[in-house]
Amino acid sequence: MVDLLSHDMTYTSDEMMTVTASRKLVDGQVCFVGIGLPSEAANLARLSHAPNVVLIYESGTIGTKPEILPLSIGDGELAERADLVVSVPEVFAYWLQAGRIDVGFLSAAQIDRFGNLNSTVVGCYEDPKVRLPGAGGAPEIVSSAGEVIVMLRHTERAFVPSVDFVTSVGFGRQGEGRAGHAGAGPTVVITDLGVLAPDPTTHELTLVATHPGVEVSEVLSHTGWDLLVADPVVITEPPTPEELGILRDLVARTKEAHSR
Amino acid sequence: MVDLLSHDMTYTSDEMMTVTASRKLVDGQVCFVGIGLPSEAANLARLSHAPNVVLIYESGTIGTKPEILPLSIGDGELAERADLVVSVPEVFAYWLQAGRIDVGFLSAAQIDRFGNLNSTVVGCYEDPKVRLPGAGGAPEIVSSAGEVIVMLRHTERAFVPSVDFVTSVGFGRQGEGRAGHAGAGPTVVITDLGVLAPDPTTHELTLVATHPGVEVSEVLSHTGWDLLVADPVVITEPPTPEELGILRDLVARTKEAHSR
Amino acid sequence: MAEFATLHDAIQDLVPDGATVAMEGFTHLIPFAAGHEMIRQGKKDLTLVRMTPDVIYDQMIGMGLARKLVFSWGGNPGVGSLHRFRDAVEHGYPAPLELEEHSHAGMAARYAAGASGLPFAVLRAYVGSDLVKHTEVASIHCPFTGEELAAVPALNPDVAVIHAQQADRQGNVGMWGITGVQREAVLGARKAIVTVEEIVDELSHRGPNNVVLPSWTVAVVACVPHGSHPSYSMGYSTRDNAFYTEWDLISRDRDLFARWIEAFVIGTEDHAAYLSAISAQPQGKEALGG
Amino acid sequence: MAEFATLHDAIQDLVPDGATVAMEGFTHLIPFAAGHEMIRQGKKDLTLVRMTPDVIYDQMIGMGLARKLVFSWGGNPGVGSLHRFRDAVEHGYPAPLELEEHSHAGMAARYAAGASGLPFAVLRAYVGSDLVKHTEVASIHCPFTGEELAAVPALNPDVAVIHAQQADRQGNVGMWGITGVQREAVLGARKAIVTVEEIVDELSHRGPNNVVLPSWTVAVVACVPHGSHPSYSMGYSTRDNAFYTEWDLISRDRDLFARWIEAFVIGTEDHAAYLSAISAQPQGKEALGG
Repeated sequence: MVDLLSHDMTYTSDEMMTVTASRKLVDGQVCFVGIGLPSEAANLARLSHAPNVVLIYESGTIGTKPEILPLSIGDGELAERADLVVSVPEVFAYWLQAGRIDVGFLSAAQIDRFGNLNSTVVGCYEDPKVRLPGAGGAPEIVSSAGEVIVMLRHTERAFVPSVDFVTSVGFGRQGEGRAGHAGAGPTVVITDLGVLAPDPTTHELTLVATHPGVEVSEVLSHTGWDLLVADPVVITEPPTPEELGILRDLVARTKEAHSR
Repeated sequence: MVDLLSHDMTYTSDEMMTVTASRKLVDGQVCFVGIGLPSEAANLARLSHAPNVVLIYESGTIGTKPEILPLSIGDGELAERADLVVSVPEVFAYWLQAGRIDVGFLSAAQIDRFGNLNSTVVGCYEDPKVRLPGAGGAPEIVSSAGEVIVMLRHTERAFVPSVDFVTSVGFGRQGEGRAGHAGAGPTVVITDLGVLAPDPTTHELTLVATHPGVEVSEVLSHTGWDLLVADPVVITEPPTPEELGILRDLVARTKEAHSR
Repeated sequence: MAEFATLHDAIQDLVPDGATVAMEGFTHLIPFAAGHEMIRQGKKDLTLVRMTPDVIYDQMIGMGLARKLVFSWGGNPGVGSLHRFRDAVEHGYPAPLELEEHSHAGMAARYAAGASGLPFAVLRAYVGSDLVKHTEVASIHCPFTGEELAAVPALNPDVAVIHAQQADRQGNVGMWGITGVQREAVLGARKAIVTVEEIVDELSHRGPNNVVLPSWTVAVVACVPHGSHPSYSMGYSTRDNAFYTEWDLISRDRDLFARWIEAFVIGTEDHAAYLSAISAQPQGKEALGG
Repeated sequence: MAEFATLHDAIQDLVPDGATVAMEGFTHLIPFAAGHEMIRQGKKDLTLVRMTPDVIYDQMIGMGLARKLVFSWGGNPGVGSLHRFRDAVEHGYPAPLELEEHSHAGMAARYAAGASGLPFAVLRAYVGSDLVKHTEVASIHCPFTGEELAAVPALNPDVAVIHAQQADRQGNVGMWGITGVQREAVLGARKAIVTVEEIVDELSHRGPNNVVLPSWTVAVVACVPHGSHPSYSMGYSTRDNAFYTEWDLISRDRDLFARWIEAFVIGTEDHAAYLSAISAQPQGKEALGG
């Protein structure tokens, strides 16, 4: 149990983002998790309201219950605390492609008006301004998972009208939708400023919530297009002392372990 | 080491067949083994002149070194004494289909003039006189293995002019050859009477050796077509005391273990 | 998450008449108890799927539970023919049996495609075999090399039934030794029933070839000790080879077969009763005056 | 049967200039020592294949060993960019680098097809992704359902290089933990080099996920303790996370990078010397006055 008094009840915008994302996971769901922000939020969910969430990492660990956050997709912590470990060809064929994943949980360098994701290049492919790491598992996670939760920090560089390269399709260049995909695609985008969701008919990302203390104007100024705003815009519930306590303990344990 | 004096130096025609077949395996070869006669001969080879032969059973045991002969393809003895055990889809895809097998070692209910094998039906498929167990792994073993050693007892019912059903292709209904197959097919057929091999040009099975005391006429009378006979026909070397000793010890160990 | 139930309830709730059922195993871990329970409940019109149908399918076919068999090798391992299977195919007794027949390579690839969520599998197989005239195999060309290969349709049974050594209290299933195509059968099926030798606090992974099926991939776990008899469960029981030999005699005779099923399956209320009946009269044939 | 050799001889004999080399690993068991040896021997015009190229490929690309990279995700795990890789792609320094880029699902399927002796693999992938405009993906239809799927060509590298925990005296290789696509890389390659932490009398299978590669599937085994540093070998070493962080600084600067390679790789005669140099000067960057 967490000792609430031991924790400062102010919180950072990253903490707000992580807590908000973790709340989107439902207990018992099977979740394919990306490293970094998604992994932090997914494990917060597992350690708080969703103890039975099944976390799958693309390195092949299934039913993963890390005590500390992994720095890399292949940390030993993931293998040692998994129900089973399978090969990478198998995790993509027997587990992701087969449609066993309820929620894909990932980040990207760029996202656009229609929820398309870019993790390949900034600029043109042949002569890029910035060469990014590349697709990894993202295109098939976004295509095959039942739905996708996207997490990234809210900046004009990240939120662009149209991504330079469609690594993973959200709703298409023109918002045409999800034909040819098993899953519903990005149903929510969680940032350090608020929450976006695609319009049910036009698929255009719409601001549906802001975090406490964040003005809608601030979100708009950090978005590279004229962002649609829901009416009313909900204010996110601030992190509870328990959520913050569990998150900070997790982060502290992680720092301590990785500094050894 | 085998105590030669403890063994009767007369031998049965089945023992002659098994010893002859075991001699065909070369040390270090990778051998995909069928249950029954082939398994007995392959293990005799492993326990005598070919200690480094790699035996693979279609149940997924690779580098199998049984101390007693398996009654079934899935005996625990096979798994306990294997270098590794893999799934059945894997043994066929990663090991047989990938072309890692030097020698396929199997039997059949019927074989014809051109080395085609039948383990499916006697009579017509829709209304069979005798329904046989079926293909199992045979079609792809005969297709993919570098070469195939066939073992079966020499009877007119087994050696037919043309098989009722081509379960596994030897050299085709008209002896047309091996187009479309990675492996060389049945390069030798070993029976309790002698040894047959396909003619290099016509692919027709030809008697190349008889076991000691077996007349060529006896082989012909047990064959359902006018069997070609090589000139000269070699006489098989009789089993050595050591071969017989090892085989009989193996069979005795096996009987003892399975009667428990 | 898997639920725990009795074998009786699992079969009653998850195996409707007419279902396509894959009871897999490669002579190890054969789910005999589950097959016997289907006979007791008088299931009908089943499509039975299995690479290596053996004595349990012989019993189910002999009792007329099956409309169709999808398979690649049907025999009594180490003994010979399946006489009830042959009687059904050769004489339509007790009922005609439709066959969908493949090679092992083809069946294994079909299960793997099913587990992968693909509609078909590609493999090098069937070249020149008469099987292609009697089963569903297509030819497909490599879009890069032009090479011609075989394609077979995926297998996605309504229900997969397997026997494993262990389940933990969360319903995670652990098995080891020869595990054949069981994992693909479970992952490719719409629902899976797993009978286990033992419920344990922690899976013991006694290997070789430790396989784990997460609880959430299994519908029901039923604890049925010696549920694989006369097959075996590595680490728990050894194969009853004498039974397989004896089955050759029992199954050759229609009446003797019927009396054996009556005495040892229909006449026993569950697997525990079957086991005591078997151990009380190991010589089933003589016991029946066969 | 695998032969035992020094890493120097294995790389010299089995890795010719111009070869297609897959050095696989999913942040665990990365064959760093083998990559360093290729740098020492000045290999040229290599096509490097790997799902997750990381620091070792950054070093090899930075030294101009590679003509082409076949990959699906290239980064410094947990840290960020590969600056030598970016410099090659963005500025052609020290030489242009041709890219053949896939998704993880595509690369994994390509390796599996290679290990299966098939010319291509079928999967559900690339739908709507711009990747299809820049890589070799074909569309293929299911001959039974008509459904359209993606096809990718098989991967069969000239040489696969992996690091494992153990080999026994017959050359059978044992590894456990996260093993990524290493088995498929070895089985799909024409030849395989395996560096191991230890030669043992019997593989200890410490699991989870015990994988065995039979001796006859491996060309050469070289015993190279800590051959995965700064990556880790479960059961033998832990990941040197500080090094990965430091690499971000070292690799940002062309000269600092060159001096680091000179001091710690080219300037060391083998992996043992590299390890003592690293442990003597853990702060490589400061040591070089960077």
